[in-house]
Amino acid sequence: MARLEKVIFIFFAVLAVLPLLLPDWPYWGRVLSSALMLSSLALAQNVLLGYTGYPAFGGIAFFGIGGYTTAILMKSYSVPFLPSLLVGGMVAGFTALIIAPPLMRLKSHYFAITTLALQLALGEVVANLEFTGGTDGINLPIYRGPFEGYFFHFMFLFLALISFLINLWVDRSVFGYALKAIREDEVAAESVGVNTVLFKSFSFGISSFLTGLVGGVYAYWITYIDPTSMFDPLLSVKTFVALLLGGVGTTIGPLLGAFLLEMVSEIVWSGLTEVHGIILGLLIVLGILLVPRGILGVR
Amino acid sequence: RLGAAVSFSGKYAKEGELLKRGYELWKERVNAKGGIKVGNKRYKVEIIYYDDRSDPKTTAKLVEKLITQDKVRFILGPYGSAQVFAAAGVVEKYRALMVQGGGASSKIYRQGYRHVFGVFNIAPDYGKNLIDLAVSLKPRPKTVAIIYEKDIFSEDAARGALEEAKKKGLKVVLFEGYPKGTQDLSSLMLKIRMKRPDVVIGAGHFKDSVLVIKQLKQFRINPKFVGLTVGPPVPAFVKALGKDAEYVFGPVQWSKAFRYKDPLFGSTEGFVKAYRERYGEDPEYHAAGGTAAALALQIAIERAGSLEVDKVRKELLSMKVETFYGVIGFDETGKIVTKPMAVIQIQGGKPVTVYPFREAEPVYPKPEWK
Amino acid sequence: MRALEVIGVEKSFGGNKVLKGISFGVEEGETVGIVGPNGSGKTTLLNVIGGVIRQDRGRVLAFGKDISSRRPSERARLGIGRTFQITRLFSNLTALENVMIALHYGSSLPATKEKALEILEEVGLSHKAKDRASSLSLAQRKRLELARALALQPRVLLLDEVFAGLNPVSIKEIVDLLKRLREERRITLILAEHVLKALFQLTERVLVLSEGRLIFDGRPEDMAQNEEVIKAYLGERYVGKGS
Amino acid sequence: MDLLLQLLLEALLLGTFYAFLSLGFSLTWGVLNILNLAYGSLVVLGSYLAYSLFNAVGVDPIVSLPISFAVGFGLGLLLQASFVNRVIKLEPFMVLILTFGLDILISHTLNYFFKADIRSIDVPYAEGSLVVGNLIVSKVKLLVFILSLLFTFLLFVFLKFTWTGRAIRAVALDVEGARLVGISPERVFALTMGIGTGIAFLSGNLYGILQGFTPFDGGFLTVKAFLVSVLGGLGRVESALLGGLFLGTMEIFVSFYAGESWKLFASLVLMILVLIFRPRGLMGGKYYGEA
Amino acid sequence: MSGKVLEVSDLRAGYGDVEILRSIHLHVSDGEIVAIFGSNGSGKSTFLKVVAGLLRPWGGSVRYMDEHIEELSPEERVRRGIALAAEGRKLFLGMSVEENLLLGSWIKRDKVRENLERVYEYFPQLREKRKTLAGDLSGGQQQMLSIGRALMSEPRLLMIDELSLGLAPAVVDRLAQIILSIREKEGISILVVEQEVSLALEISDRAYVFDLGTIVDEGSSEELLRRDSIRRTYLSLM
Ligand SMILES: Nc1ncnc2c1ncn2[C@@H]1O[C@H](COP(=O)(O)OP(=O)(O)OP(=O)(O)O)[C@@H](O)[C@H]1O
Ligand SMILES: Nc1ncnc2c1ncn2[C@@H]1O[C@H](COP(=O)(O)OP(=O)(O)OP(=O)(O)O)[C@@H](O)[C@H]1O
Ligand SMILES: [Mg+2]
Ligand SMILES: [Mg+2]
Repeated sequence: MARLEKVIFIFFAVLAVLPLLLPDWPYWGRVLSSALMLSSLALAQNVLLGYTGYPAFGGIAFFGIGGYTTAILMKSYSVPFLPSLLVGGMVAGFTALIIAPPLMRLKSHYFAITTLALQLALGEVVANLEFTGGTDGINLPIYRGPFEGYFFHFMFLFLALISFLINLWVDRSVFGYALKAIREDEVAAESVGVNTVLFKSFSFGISSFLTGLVGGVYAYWITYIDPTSMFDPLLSVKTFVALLLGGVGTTIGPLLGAFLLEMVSEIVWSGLTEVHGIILGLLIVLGILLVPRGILGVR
Repeated sequence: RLGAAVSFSGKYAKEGELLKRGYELWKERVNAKGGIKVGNKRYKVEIIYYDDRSDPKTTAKLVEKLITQDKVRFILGPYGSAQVFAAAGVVEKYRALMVQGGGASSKIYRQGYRHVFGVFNIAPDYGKNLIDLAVSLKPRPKTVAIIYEKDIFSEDAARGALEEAKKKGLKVVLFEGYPKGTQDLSSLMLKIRMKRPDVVIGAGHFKDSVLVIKQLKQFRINPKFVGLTVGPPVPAFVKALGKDAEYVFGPVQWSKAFRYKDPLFGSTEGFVKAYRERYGEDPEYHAAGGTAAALALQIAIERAGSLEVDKVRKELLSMKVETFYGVIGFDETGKIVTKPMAVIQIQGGKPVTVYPFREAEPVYPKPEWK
Repeated sequence: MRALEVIGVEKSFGGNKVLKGISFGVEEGETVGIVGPNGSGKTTLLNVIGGVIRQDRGRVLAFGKDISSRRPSERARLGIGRTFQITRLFSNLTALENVMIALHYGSSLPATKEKALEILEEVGLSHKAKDRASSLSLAQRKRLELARALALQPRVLLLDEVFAGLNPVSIKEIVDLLKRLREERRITLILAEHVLKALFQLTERVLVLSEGRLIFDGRPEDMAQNEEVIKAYLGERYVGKGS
Repeated sequence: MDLLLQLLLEALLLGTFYAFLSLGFSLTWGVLNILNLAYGSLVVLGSYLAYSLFNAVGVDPIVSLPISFAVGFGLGLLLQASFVNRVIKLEPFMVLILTFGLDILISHTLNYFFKADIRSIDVPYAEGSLVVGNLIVSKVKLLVFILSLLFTFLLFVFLKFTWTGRAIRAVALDVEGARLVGISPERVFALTMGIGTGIAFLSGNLYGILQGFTPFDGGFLTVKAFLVSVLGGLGRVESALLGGLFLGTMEIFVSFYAGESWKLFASLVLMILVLIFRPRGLMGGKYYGEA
Repeated sequence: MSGKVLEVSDLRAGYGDVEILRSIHLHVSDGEIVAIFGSNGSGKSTFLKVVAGLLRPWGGSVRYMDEHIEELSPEERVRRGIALAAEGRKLFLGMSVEENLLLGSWIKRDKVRENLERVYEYFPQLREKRKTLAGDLSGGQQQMLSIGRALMSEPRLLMIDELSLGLAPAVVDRLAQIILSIREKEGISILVVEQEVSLALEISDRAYVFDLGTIVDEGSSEELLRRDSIRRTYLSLM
């Protein structure tokens, strides 16, 4: 395992120099950015589902929160990107931290669906408010600056790296063991001294903070956001498919799953644009039936 | 090579199909003449289409794909303001160029984009024209209910109507939006039924228009004047509603009653004739808008004598040409500023122009549903 | 000092009164057995002390501190360890990891691991250290629960039917282990138990619960003579056999 | 006063349909512990079936009801045979993703064949509306209401008065336990999936009569079914009725007084609150499969 | 019929690739009570699971009433008269006590009422708690319910894992009586796993001793009770 993780660092290094090597960069830049974005999302969810056992099916709510916060700060208050992004991530993280105690009394698919409801409800709120641009959405300023063609690739690469490191830490640390205990049996975890409410809230907070950051970078990257794209259940599903495909509760699984899924859907998307939805559905169904435990699955 | 991501399915399938017809008619005509002239070479036109399923984020994705993967520099716009809005950001980001005849929301032009041009008058004009017509009729209506779909275009159009109504001294008894994709307007209908307005304005797209008429009838609501922003001029409208479509008003960007000269088709009449030959029915404004957008792009490219985005853009900014569609000229923000709109009414199953010039007298007040 | 003091604890589940005004105290280093018919409230009582269930009325004091409204995790860190009647292990983790989690306020990971191995050794489970908890047999699971509780370095240990399902050899081993712990660390033991033979080797004091009421508190010998206890719990035959 | 009555009437009509719609969903949820996110798409599939029968063969959408149920039942068995049996052993969350995949698959396949246009089944004899005093009732809604009520009642009788019902629940609680008393879980799964999908198709048929539909309506129909199940509490037909009426009433009143746009938001928030504060639904009672 | 209800020979089984049972030979005659005890983790529960059909054997034969049943599904075995009160109990925790019992008679639906009465007679506590959810029962009550439910199918061969687990002495006593009287009245064969060796030997006719997946000792209960090795390992300790 440890060796495999070294390989991942090499992989990150390769991704960092890739822009210099690949021809046809705008195209590959887009594909790689998507894959890295999905990786970050899957890794963020892995903290929560993989280690803590809570499937935040609607975790993309925090993607939306992060994205919208960043967008509104930049557009309406002309705050520069990086500070906006950071605030976006923090708003997402703190929101999660605050709602965690009541929300995380629910388990398994009750939790999953409640978070999904939250995600949809937030989408509705954003769609109905003025300062969020309503259903019209927001057009962000366009990035013009150094590394213009590479900027977002590096941003996403950075996020994926951070997420990966956090996963590594959780996998190995005392903190991570406490989370795993919660995943297995909360009553027992309490009985051996793990304050479950505290730890699971933290886990939710970290996961959502990362998700929020990804949302912020995405918003800036894609330049046009609206409620349906920022609170998109399909993105939730993609995140979890990537996660489950690669293997929940492993550090490498989410990365692997995300790249695999993104590459496959890119091929499907560009080759068979008309039927890509059908194929995507088919892939999800087959994927789960064939590798129900994920490629690197432990559970 | 040009690219377009248009709705062939979903809410805007009808309008998207018409838009494509407009593009296709233009393409065939240009290719018949040997293609677009750039410098002294002629290029055959090829248009890559994708279906955005009436979903803005799909539009954005597809436009991005057109630019990065299919290497298209010139984009013909999608249908629907939200779609245009979404596409615009992408076009701007990659410094490609889009000319569109499918989005009328004024918001598109408030982003400071430099690479997006549109041949539609902005959305508030839709509402404004309807109200202007309504107040010119005898007996003068007193109250108006305005309902709209909550999307970037319809809301804009509804606000246009609201403002104009206030200005003209109409009492607005209801001004309310409903979410995209709503299939049942019962609660709105109940409200309208209670308020008994003289005028009902519905801002939405084709599907909404059909739904509004059906439900007005179902709830036995009989205003004197029913005006819908999008739908009435589309042939499918009459097909879907039959008799119930009679006497509904609708604003148009363009009418075949216009009389202009044209570099490609000779004149408005020429365009109408070509369209009729090709598709077996009269053109309406969506198709015309498509043709006009493509035509504007063509003219700019030919004048620039180059396929460089910047040069073509300069030509677009400075152009002022008469076409079958009216005079085309853009302001700094990229919106058209040189042409009028009109209003039609369905009479005998056909849209006839009743405002600002009259092909026929408007029927008013509208008879009750039967 | 009193290790534990339970004062007037009451608990009902939807109208069904399961604990009715239970009060007793346990001295530090003392061992107390809790017995009683099935459904008399033993497990519930341990759950109230451990904090998994919140009592409706009454208080629980540990070492003089009122812990009535503390979270189970806080109580655990105050030194109240426990096992569950129906085992609750972290089933997807290995036996070793199960113990490590309870040790998690220890120092570095390698040190923790070593400590955990020691504890497994102590309960006779070191050969299963790398096995997943879910693959253990019933008795092995019980031992693991005990190991996990010990990892907390508890001052009070609540044991809910640790001997059930153990064969006599294992029972002997556990009894010896508990005796040793008591001597070495002065741990206070509270055992809810039906395997009286094992229990009586450990304790001088038995509490008998019946229908949520404390009907006896005293020496095992006296218990076997107590009419009420015989009727409610032991049954005639047990007395006949003599103990 | 008239207005209030009118609104309540609308709520009753709508709520009863929601109740019936949710029954198939809550059944498979309760019994198989499968939260079928493809449920809405199955409903829509039912709508398209009725639509096709109506347009291609001219079958009246009421006559097609038994056909819908039969086809749905068959499809349920098929689904069951092809993967539910395998999936049942997976974590519930996996199943969630799986059924979402199925949802995407169905809706996009429908989209491929029918395009995303809004279709509707027009029942000529149910056009227009009845006027009673100041109240106005659309005939279509009335028709759908009556049919929903009828089917709900039938299902109620079936579940309440048969051994099958009990077996179904036993399997939900403990598959090995069920085996140990001689019940074949596979058969129970098949039956439940069949009935559940049958109900989906039936309500799809009704939905098609009620209003226009597109291939992508599945998502929000699933949300409705879920809402009703959660609001009422799982497992009983009575709960579904309560949940349905509750949702219907709330939707009607919210959209009338706060605006159509807040309808979905209100129901979602309501659901979240109910889940957090009364996780067993308004009717109480424990969920199946929970200790 | 050979007079043997259950006959197992050279049975091997395990989980994943870990072999737990190695070459088990065991039989239960008609109307006999047979006990199994032995060290923890020796495979007793595993053995019962194999007989009930919850676990596939790797090899060897399992014959019931002279027929091979290795391939039968658990539910088919129940139908033929094999019932198991399992370790971990496998109750329907979300259903009432009574519903659990009713379902026990799934294959004998016509005789539910009689069976129910019979079980309530054996376990009056269950009658008191019949509306309670099985999940809310105390540990011992669940054990009773588990045995009661197994009885509801009128088995020919009743298997009970950990008979006295978690039961109060009075209940254990009564259970022992019940077991004997069930055999008396219904003439069925019973196979129990029991740790409390004196109890096991008291109620059984014959017994097997398991260790590390094999049978290390067997014989009539009286004989075993007298045997030194048994006394030393299992009885003298306390
Ligand atoms: N969560 C619950 N909800 C409702 N009733 C409960 C719950 N937990 C326990 N009970 C009831 O409380 C009573 C006491 O249960 P408890 O588990 O404390 O008994 P016990 O003394 O440990 O019995 P045993 O010796 O069988 O383990 C029982 O009658 C049981 O049915
Ligand atoms: N599901 C499983 N997967 C892997 N190994 C298992 C599984 N269940 C049991 N085992 C192993 O098989 C062996 C025998 O287990 P079994 O439960 O049959 O023992 P037992 O004789 O009933 O013990 P006890 O007296 O403790 O109940 C044990 O070592 C256990 O670790
Ligand atoms: Mg207990
Ligand atoms: Mg066992």
